Amino acid sequence: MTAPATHSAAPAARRLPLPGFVDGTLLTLVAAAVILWFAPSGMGRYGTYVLSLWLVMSVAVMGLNLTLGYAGLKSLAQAAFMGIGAYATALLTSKVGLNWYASFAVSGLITFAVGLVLGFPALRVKAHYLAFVTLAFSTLIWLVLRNEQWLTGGVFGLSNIPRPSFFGLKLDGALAFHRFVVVVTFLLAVVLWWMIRSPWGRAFTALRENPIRAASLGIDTRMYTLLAFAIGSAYAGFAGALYAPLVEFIDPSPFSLSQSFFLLLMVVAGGAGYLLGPFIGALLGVVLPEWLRFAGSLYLIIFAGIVMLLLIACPQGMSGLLERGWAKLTGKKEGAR
Amino acid sequence: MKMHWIIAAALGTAVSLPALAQDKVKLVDVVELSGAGATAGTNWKNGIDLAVADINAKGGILGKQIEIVHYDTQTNPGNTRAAVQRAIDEGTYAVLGPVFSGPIGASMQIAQRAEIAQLVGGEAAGLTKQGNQYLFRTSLSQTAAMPKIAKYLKDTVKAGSVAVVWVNNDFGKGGRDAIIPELEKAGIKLAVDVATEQGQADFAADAIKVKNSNADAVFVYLNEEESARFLRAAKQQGITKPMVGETTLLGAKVIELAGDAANGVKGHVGLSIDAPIPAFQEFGKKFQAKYNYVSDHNGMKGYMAVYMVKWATEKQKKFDKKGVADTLRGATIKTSEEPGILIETTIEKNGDLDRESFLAEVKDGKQVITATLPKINP
Amino acid sequence: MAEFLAYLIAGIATGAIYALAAIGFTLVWQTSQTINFAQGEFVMLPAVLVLLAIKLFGAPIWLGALIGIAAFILIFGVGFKLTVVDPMIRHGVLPLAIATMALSIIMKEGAKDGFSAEAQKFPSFVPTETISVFGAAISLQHVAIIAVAFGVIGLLQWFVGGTRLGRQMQATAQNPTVARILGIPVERMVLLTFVINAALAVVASVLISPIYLAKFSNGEVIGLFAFIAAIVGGFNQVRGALVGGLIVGIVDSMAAAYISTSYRLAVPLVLLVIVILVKPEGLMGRKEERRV
Amino acid sequence: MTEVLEVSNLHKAFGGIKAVNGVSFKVNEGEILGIIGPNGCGKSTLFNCILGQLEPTEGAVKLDGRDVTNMRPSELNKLGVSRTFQLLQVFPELSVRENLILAGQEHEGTMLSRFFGARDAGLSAKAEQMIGFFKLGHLADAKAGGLSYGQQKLLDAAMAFMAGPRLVLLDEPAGGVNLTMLGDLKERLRAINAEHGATFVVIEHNMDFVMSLCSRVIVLAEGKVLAEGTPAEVRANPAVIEAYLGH
Repeated sequence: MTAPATHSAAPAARRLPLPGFVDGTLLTLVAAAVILWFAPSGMGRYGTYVLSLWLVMSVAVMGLNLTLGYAGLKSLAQAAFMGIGAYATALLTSKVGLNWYASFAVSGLITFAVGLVLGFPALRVKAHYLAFVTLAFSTLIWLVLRNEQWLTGGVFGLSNIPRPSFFGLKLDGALAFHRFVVVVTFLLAVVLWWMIRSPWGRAFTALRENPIRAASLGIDTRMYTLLAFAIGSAYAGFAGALYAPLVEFIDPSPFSLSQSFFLLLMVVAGGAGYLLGPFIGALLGVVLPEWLRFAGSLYLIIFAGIVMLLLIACPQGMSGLLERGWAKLTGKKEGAR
Repeated sequence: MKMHWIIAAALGTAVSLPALAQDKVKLVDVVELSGAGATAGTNWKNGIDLAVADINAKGGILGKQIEIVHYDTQTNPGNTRAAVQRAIDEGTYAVLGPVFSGPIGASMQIAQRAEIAQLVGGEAAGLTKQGNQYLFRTSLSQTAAMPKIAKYLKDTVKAGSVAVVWVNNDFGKGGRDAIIPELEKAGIKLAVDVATEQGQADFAADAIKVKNSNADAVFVYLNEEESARFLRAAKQQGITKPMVGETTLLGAKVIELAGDAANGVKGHVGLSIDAPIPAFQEFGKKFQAKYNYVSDHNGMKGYMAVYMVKWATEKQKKFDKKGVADTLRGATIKTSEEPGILIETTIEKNGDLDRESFLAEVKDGKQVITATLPKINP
Repeated sequence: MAEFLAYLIAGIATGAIYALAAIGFTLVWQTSQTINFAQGEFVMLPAVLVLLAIKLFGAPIWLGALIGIAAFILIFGVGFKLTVVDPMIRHGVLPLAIATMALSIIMKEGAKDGFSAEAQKFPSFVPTETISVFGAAISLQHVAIIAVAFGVIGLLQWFVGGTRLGRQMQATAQNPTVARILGIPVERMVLLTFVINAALAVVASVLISPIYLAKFSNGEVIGLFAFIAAIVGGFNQVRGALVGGLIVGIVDSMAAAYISTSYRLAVPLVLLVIVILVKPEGLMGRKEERRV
Repeated sequence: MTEVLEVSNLHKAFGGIKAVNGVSFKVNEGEILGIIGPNGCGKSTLFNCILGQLEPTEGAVKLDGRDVTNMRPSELNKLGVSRTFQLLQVFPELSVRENLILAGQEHEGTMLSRFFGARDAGLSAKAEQMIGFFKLGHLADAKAGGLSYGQQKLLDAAMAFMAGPRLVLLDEPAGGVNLTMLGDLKERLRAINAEHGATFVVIEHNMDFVMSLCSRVIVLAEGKVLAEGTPAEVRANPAVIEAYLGH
């Protein structure tokens, strides 16, 4: 039996998503990429660096958004995964001499695989055990990065990490590399956009909203949960692969447990479960200190305070807030998810 | 389409700051004001502010007032790198800071590429071994200090074996890697090698370990607070062997925090406001008056860094960024030429310093200088 | 032997502190099914507030301690429940857990900016002498920590099991719906749990700050170890937190003694992972199974 | 007649409380079996044990003669066993259509095709049919969370049928549904049963609904089977009358 026969005369299935292929989110991504391509003109190297850093962090936050925002899992190791990606890329490009593109792929693969290995035992028990396991993992990775000096440079870090080239075109300059980051971030965002609107995305949402019901509808919750976590971790690996050549120096400190917490806060600030949320969240986390120069180190309190207020007033974060505002302005109910 | 607004806002704020005014010279200090390096960084910053106030009050450098800006690195190398880049983008005359060696290592190529002098507070041995012509220390390096410690352990303390307790960060690891070969050369046995964590609170197990090693002396190479905690834990465990340290261990902050446990601590001090040099003591009083606490060596380093820039500028008689580095390299700054340098300082070709240093001991909660060590190449 | 004993005592002393903090974890978990990521900061802050009170009002130590502790219990016992937990629990436990991360940053940075970026001395209420037991030097401070921590935990157990109020609180933690039917003032009981959590944090803070010094960043380490202790011992049991705390304290001390010091931190973490793999509900925990 | 489901000697204890205490029964292909019993008699726990949501303390569940005890719910669903829940279980953030596509997507294609393939997994037409069949046409694009209770109940049921199951376990389908919708629902269930031979097990409080829908009824009390038979037989059983009226 396939469907109730009473309505067998219904129109034939539209197998291809036709004009609906392009939606507001995709258009926003394209427009943003174009703007960011040209944005740094006249901004100086530092301004350009901050923009690039924002995008790189956005990639890590995007991954965590998949894990937390779509699949509802707390991962406390996003920064550690980013570290794995950054060290893998740094070592492969500077010590082994592999090109950046291959290193980028390897970084993603390693973090994806580690995500699977880590997630499998944890998720067998209960979803919140993932938080426990990732917490331990995060600290362990940090210790390895710090202690294994022969490989990671230990506390002294790794310097002189080369920047990639593009078909022979050197990307050593701040602007050229920024544009490269824009393109890579754009591509990664589009892949995620595609995933979220595919049946996978629907399954992720179902997992978050009601895993028990989802399982009763044949959704293999364990596999999807694991996938969400592993793909989310791979995005951290990708972010690390961009971070290393951007900063040209890495040491263990940006990959510590507190950084993982910070990334989680960025997801929530931007709006968990919104595709564009990570960009807003990372903006608050990375660029806010620039806007709050006058406040000095108070910016951390301000950032955390914003997150708390959002959680109380609007748990959907800045995206939810913007959506509400937009709905009020236009009188419409739906916003871009 | 919400992104447009955000990007526009980002553009608006990130655009470079206005060019500096004509009658001012801009100095940017990139320093650890938060994170693990906050104690050292805050001292460094205050030292700089004190020097800038002094100089501006006396008419500035070549008639120009100094405009000082501090950027917090959060003790994060990536941020440090960005901040140094920013300082250079904003047209700083020279880069001051940072203090921690890891962030220095991460950021020094940027100043080098821009051919701008960077005056740092770091002591790690490796920094000046990379042929960077624009990096200058403001204190002795670990390579210069550790042989003095080893000699002191051997000749004065007469230790046959030493326990080494170090903090597992760039500062501690660098010091540990520098002292161990020196101990070997001096024929002193390494009784036990204890790594501790930055920010570690509980040192009981480490103290027991040191006690059980039965070493003749303990070399403690930790940051300020950890030093104090270790001294307290050592006292709790009844360790009676001499505690020997380098500058930090004998610093004002450690003495304050460790209380009784600091008494009897001895070692080598690069810079100290308690040294029998009037200029040092004078500085200490000024600092105390302004900030209401006792400066450690980092405060002195920051103070001297500004005066190094001033001296070089007045020496070349113009504001030439590249010239600052060229003038400083290989120079000896005498207190008669520039009283603000506090003590005669020779800058070697690689950016290392050579100056007199001291042996000291903590007695009744005060640092007492017991001997003055001459320059290595007088 | 003397050597082992010394490590053991040191481990039990730190373990007792971790246990105090870990009990707070389990209390908050039982009443709101959430992980309080600010638990370490809860232990850090009372000492800072005490010092702040002394500094601001020029008060003598005992008065400063009183003001600081009262302020802490009011703000982070009652206030935390009313202004953070209550409005957020409506949105589910995930936002609340994340809110506690934000709270931990606010507490930490607040202590730094509002008080001091540097460590400060904290007065000890116990002499800093050492006594010798079987050749091992044992500090009176450690003895006091162990005694007070165990005393407080015993008191708590007696309160929960032996008094009417305590049993009501326990019933609320186990099943608020049933408790409400039985006429227990559930809201007040939950509030009481948070006040007890804050009080335990105060005890831990006052005990350790003379040794650890009062510093804004102290919560990071304590929070991490208390977290490990709670998981190892069992998240849903007070005695689980006690056992977990002691195990983690001893394991940490022994790791420093007999395993590489640079991987010392890894040992409790590996223990944590093993417990999760083998007995996920914790050594003393009971299995949680919910009806669908 | 062939047996689709066989439950033998199923036990489930929560601590000391025995919620299900040795229940055995069989479900024949194409029948509509009702399970009734007073509150707390273990009906929902029984369902949850059969469907792998809870681990039975003892006993076995067989589907088409194959042992499926403790099989994970999603795998059981792939074998053609579908269910609804006592409490409403739709996905409030998804539209009605999306809810239905979700309910069917795991039965189409592979993991890869669900990533690279069509967004609707080729299920738009079928979802459309379901929407029409359950008279939700005007609400296809509304968020499920915004529907009325009765409409959500219909959607909930529609989701259970989306993948064309051969065995459906319905947990109180009539609970909280108004009379008109109740009639609709009953008619829909009958239609699916008659036209596709789908087998039903229905837990229900509403006696009229059960008695008029089911061909056979099992009465549970205190975790055990109290009586079994046609609606008429059960209604006449003194033990049942005792259980329902005696308390």
